[in-house]
Amino acid sequence: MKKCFISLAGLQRWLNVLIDTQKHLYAPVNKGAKVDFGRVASADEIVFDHIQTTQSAKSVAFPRTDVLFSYEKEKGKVQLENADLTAYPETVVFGLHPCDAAGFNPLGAIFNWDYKDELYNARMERTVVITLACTKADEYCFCTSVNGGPGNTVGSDIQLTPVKDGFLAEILTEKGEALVKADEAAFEADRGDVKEKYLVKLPEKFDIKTVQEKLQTAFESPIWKAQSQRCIGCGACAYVCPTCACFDIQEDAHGTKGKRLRCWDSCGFALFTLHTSGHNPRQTQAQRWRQRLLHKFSYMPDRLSVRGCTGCGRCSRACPVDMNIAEHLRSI
Amino acid sequence: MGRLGGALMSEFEPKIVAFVCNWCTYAGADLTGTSRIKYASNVKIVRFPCTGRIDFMLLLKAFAEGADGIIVSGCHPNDCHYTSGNFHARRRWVIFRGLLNFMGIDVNRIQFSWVSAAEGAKWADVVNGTVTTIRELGPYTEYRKAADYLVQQDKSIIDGQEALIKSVSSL
Amino acid sequence: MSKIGVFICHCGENISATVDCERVAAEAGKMDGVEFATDYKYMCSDPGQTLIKNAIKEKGLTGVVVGACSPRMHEPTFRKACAEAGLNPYLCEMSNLREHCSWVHEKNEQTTEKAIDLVKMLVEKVKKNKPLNAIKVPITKKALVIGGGIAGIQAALDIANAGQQVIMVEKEPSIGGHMSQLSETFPTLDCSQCILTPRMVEVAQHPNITLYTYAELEHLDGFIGNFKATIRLKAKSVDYKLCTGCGACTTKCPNKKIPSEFNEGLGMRTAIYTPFPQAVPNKPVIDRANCTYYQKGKCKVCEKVCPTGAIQYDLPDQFITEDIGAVVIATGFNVLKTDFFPEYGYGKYADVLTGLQFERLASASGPTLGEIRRPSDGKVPKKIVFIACSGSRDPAKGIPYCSKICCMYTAKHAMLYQHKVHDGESYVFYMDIRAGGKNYEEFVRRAIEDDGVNYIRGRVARIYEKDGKYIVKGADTLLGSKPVEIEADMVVLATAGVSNPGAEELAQKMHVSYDAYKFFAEAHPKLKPVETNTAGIFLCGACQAPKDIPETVGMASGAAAKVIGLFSNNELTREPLIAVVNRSAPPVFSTCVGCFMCQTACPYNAIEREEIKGRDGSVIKTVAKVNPGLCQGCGTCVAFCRSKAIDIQGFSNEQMFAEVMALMNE
Amino acid sequence: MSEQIINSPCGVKGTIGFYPGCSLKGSSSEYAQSVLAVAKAFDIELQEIQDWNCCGSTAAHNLNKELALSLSARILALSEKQGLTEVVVPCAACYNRLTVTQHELNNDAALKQRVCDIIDMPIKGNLQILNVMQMIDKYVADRLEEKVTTPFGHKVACYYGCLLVRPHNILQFDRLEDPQSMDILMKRSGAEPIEWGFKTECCGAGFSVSRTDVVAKLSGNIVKDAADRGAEAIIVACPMCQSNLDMRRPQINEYLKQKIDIPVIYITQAIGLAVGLSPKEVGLQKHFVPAQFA
Amino acid sequence: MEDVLIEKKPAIAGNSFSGELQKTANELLQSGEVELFIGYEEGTRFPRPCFIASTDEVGKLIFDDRCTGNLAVYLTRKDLIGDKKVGITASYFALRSILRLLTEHQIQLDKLVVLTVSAEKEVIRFATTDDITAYLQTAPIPVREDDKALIEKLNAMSREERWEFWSAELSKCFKCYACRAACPMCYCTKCIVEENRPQWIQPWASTLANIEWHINRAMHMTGRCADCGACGAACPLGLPIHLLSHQIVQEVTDNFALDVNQAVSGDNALSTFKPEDKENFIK
Repeated sequence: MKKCFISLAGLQRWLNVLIDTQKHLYAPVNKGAKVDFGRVASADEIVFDHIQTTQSAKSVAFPRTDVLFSYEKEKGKVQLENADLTAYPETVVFGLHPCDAAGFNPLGAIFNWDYKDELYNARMERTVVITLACTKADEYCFCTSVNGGPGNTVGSDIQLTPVKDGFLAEILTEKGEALVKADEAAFEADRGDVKEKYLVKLPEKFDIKTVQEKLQTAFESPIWKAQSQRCIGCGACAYVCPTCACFDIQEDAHGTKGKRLRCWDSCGFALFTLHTSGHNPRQTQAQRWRQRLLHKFSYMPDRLSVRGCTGCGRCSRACPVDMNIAEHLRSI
Repeated sequence: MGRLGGALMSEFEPKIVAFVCNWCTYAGADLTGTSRIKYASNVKIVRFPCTGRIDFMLLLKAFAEGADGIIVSGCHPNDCHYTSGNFHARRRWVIFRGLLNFMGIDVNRIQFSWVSAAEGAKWADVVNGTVTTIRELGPYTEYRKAADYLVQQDKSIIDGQEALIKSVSSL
Repeated sequence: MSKIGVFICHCGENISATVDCERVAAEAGKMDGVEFATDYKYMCSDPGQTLIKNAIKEKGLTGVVVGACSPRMHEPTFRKACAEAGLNPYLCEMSNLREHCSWVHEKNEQTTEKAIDLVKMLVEKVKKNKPLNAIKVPITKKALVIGGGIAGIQAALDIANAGQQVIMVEKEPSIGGHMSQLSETFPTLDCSQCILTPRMVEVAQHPNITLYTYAELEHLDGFIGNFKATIRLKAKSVDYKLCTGCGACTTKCPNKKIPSEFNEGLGMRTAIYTPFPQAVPNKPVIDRANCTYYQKGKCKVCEKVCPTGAIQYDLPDQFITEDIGAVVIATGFNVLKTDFFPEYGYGKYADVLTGLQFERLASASGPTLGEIRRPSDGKVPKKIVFIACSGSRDPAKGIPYCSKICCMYTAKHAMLYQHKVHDGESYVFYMDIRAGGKNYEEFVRRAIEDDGVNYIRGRVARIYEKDGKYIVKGADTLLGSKPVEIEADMVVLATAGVSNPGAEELAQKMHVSYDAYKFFAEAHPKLKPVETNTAGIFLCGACQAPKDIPETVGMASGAAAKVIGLFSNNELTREPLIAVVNRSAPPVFSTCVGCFMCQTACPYNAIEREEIKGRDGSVIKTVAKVNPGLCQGCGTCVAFCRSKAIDIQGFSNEQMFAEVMALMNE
Repeated sequence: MSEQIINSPCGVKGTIGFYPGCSLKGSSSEYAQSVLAVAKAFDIELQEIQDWNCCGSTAAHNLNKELALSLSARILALSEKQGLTEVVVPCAACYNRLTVTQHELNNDAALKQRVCDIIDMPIKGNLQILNVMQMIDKYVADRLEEKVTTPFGHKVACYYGCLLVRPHNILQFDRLEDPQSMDILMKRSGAEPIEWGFKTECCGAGFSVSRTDVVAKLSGNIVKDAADRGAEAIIVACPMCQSNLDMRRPQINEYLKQKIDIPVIYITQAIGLAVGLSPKEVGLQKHFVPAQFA
Repeated sequence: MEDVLIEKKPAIAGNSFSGELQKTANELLQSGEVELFIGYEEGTRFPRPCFIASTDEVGKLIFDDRCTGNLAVYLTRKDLIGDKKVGITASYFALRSILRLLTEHQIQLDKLVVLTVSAEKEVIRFATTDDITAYLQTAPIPVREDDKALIEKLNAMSREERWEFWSAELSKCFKCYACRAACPMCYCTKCIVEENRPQWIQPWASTLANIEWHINRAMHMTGRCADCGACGAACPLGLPIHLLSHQIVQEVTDNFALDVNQAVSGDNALSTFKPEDKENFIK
């Protein structure tokens, strides 16, 4: 790992160079009253002082709608054509927080646990992740409770920490180094800034070990029903989550031609598990809420050795009825 | 007539779908035929039992699939074969037009009319009038652009569209 | 996998003159799911049909598209051909290449392209077609006739004579209707009662007719062949099983000053009464609103004089329910009263009468025993004025229509007057004389020429009373609008025929439509004059519009013929192009959520509620259900249903969707 | 701007407008006098429209529709400008013209715009236009009987003429034929209204000058029927009717070949007398046919 | 600069008039008149729905100006309510939704105790639908100023500009269906967007697919929408989608001469008609 200093002007110059070299740069930008990721044409569009973007950066590798293959039928014969993975652009995603970068870990685990998902992997290969360590947090943030932190570098290729007059840059991977080379002059020698001094202090909200232990025996607990009462069963939490990976397969058919699509889905939807027979193994919202929590905090750690939560707090911010996940976990 | 039949090649030929009821306008269009009144061939008729049957989504689908203009036509008020289907339809179109207009979807591309089984000439007028209007408005690419997620120019990462464009080259 | 057959017809040269039929067939052959495509000169001809039938059998076709003329022309033909070849007829669709293409466009490339597209639309549609079976509905062979006037009597007798059961409901204590009030009838001047009473008696005695007088329809449920009628039998206060109709009660009843409805207020009746001497049934009822006992608590004279003890004061209204297969509405009409006419004194002049009142004056059974006398002073009027179109044909009065019968009865009235008052002078103010009908014009001429009735073409602006005379001020438009003033002793207004006061309520009870004037609406003004828009409910007589006796009787027989026709089968066969609410496995049962907003959208009240019950009988869900007997297949509910739980066979969501999607797809 | 308040009964600016029109300022001043006297007797405050003009009368709309509408429209606009919501219009012709004008303008936005442009004033078109019977009905109501001190104990023929009730669909006043409102008021004032046949027959109107013979005949029929049925007075609410039945009496008598001396008085005069006003106060001395009621 | 801070926006205490409400809820639960009480409690930033089944918990109940979420959405939740007798504190708009749900046979008034807290801090209990309607006609309608401004802006735009606005806004939608879930009127067991025979609406997220969805959602609100804005408030992306259903409300009131309260309490604006309805757009 290499440490450098970069001024804001230097950073913007470097990012503009990246844009000029045909890389797709995604970064937080203003979207109405909210801040969310968007493709930027110039570095000065980028927002730095946000606490959290509405959505996570997962769509850079797992878009909300993705073409798996296309087909054409003629008199009973079908021609298939797979998605052209080589056409995916070189991508830089900038300004995400450590919790988002950490999310690529569980996401990657899901897309590779038995079948290696070519689409996801191809996109990840072409993506460089530049995180911005957190100097602020709000009442929804709880990364420190799930083994993360405001300066956590897991999943980052480069991490920037806002310091006096600029940023402390940690070049963490080869991908990161290669990116720096686009405009090395923008980077200055490390000024010896102490990263921790600048990071937000975020107390733990619960003890994750205890929570996970309790969950092991909580399947039949009445708490699910009690907690989920106000849940209205939308998919907002899943869609903004950096680790939620459920998808649905749809077909965009036009006569004899069509495309097979992969679209986001959510275990919170009542129809998510509905069988054709009419049977639904998760009939109530309580069961679906239980599934969401157990999946993230029990099944994934058990099977994939990763936790399905990075403490970004997006689900709680996005929830129309204030299903605060940290509060719920604490109350188990 | 010659112009309508063999339109100039350079001229934009709008695609128009007509949603009509079986009892009045479909029969009226039959009468246009039996009267040998010529009209523009840009229109294709879809037969419904009644204007009350016509789902607003079908109109949007027609636009998405390439229609530049739409005609919706049925029995005159009080003439509905089913007594009131056209009245229900009329209310639906009032609301639908209001919403589309609010969203900036071009309601001038949808021509509503009442054409009875006796109004063969009126049907030809309605079709020709609509063709002229739509020809002036031009192709409705604006809407179709939104329909095709492969060429969407949105800059949002969440769409991942640019990636899609290149991923499927053959279509 | 679909195996569609496409058959392109040249229609001689009707299609092939502008459309390249061979090319259309060739292109159709390339379409996805098309197994066989060909073209032929006359597809509807015998060899053409055979071509289709053979292809169905040989190629095992699962659907057929015939590109030919309008489906409104030959759809039944080709569907029948398919059925004969063993293919469900509803798997056959027609593409309209003639009326909608070859006849309306020039011969060129675009026209052929359009024809190909039109075929493609139907190919895509037919792929989604489902085999359907005609709907069979059982029929209860019993008719309900509402109204016991001449229309109802005729309809009931015709149906009963055909061997079917009839229930007749009449709201008055006797059948007979307005015709029984008439003195003589035009154009023959034969006595109305004389020709009517035998038919009334026939109704009462007919073994196939059950007669309920003093009764009204309370409620009608169900649908063609399967109605359920609830009938209110108003309390008569007289036990008809015991009553012999001796008349002792009516003669002894002390309350004798009640205006007689039968005599249009010109005569009086008692509180216990039979409306008129020839009433059927000839047994009295007590008019509770006017009976001293009911109003004041004592009297009971009728009970004392009744030899059989038939008077029963405590009888309540009764309700009976009957299963009915068809309904004939024959509720008749009414005429405007004189108080409708401000310019004629708002009804305050005793000797300004309606035509119907004049009938009673002229009738031998009337209050004056047939002598024309003034109600005010009993004097014989020496000068009488008849005013035709009183209210009718007057948009300002809200009655723009012609009441049709007034010209004729006014001529009759004038004639009767001249026959009875030999030294009398009669005047008729008229707008036009409408005497279309067999011997009608001759009848009017007779009044003018033989009986010396003075016809004045003009309107009467005002009538006022002066010194016991009625000053009738009008104009004679044939003499240059010269003002005319006649000092008349009596004025008869041919007041407009209007709907009965309860018509609207009755129409709503039966879910039949009615026009702006509350007359019942026929299903089609030309071709379905006796049907209503509700299957199984028929119309006859003046409840549909004012009409004279022969027309009424003709219409009644027409309605009866429809009923008899319906009853000639045990089951009713209907096209299956109707709406259906989906059903699925538990726990969903149906995607219908039971908001029942479709009920208000349905013009036919065809949507019912169905309770889906668990094994323990508890209601799990209440969902909509379409009554196949009532649904006419308009599909308004389908477009209205938010969750798409309701769909219409033959024009289903999938079919229409496929058609639209195909239309634009190159 | 000085406020022109004529004869405001209490000297206070009223909230009900008053449009006298030309006749009431000239030939029928006794009508104006009696209306204001009766209003005062019942504490009704009337406020005259400022700068009013002719309503167009029966003549203007025969010549030029826009002129006729504009004349009346100006009066409506002035009333609105004055902040009035109600205007009492005693003259039947004025009442008719103002009401018809407001109706026509309200039913044709383009026409309304044109007329507003002509008079250069805006019109809302929601003015309540009252004739004298309506005014008494609304503002006197039950107080009438209370105030009657000397009941008008005579047989009277209430004569409405053409303009009070026609066109009925626009004016919406009383019954079209055989109206009752005057009869009712007269009955409540102690009179005995007769049933007769000429309540709404034409008096000859503007033919008063040009075709006196026609007036003599039409008005003659009216007067005769009233007299024949024993009426002691004809009650009117229209200056034109009054003058034809009264001023043209010599010609009428000549036509009838009979001398009829039945007086023709305004309803406000009759009511005024009934509530104890003197004949002078209601201008009873101003008629051609002497009107004296003992 | 060095100060690290955790931003927490303080809950703005509105006009709290909770005491009376807690008392009423307590009585209802104690008497057994209701078994479940649906109301609001304090949440992380804003009040949130809460469900009270015993008198011990009534202390949580609040009701103030910030309680704008439409609680009527829970009344059709069978898994939550079952056959229970339920009490609810309804906001102005929730009352409209309750009227509509009654009209559409989704709830029964005999199993429901409807309460609201008036501007005068009175707890009002409604016995009949007429009472609710009467209250709605007299109580002040809560206004949303920022919506007004946006609507004015939109109405001033050209058609093309409106299209640009809406296609850009709706292109962001990722179809989490929070708008649907938050709406009391979206109680279908199978939404049209889940219907795939035929596929009325493209189920994936992309501009037109999203436009189709929102047009359907709005059209399906015709004559039913309480105009509460819950759909827009629920949108995690902050898209002004409630303006679409608001526009529908506007169209219904403008064209069919029904005010919103009438529209929600009567037969549906689309399943009924008047012969004289306007048709100036029909040739």
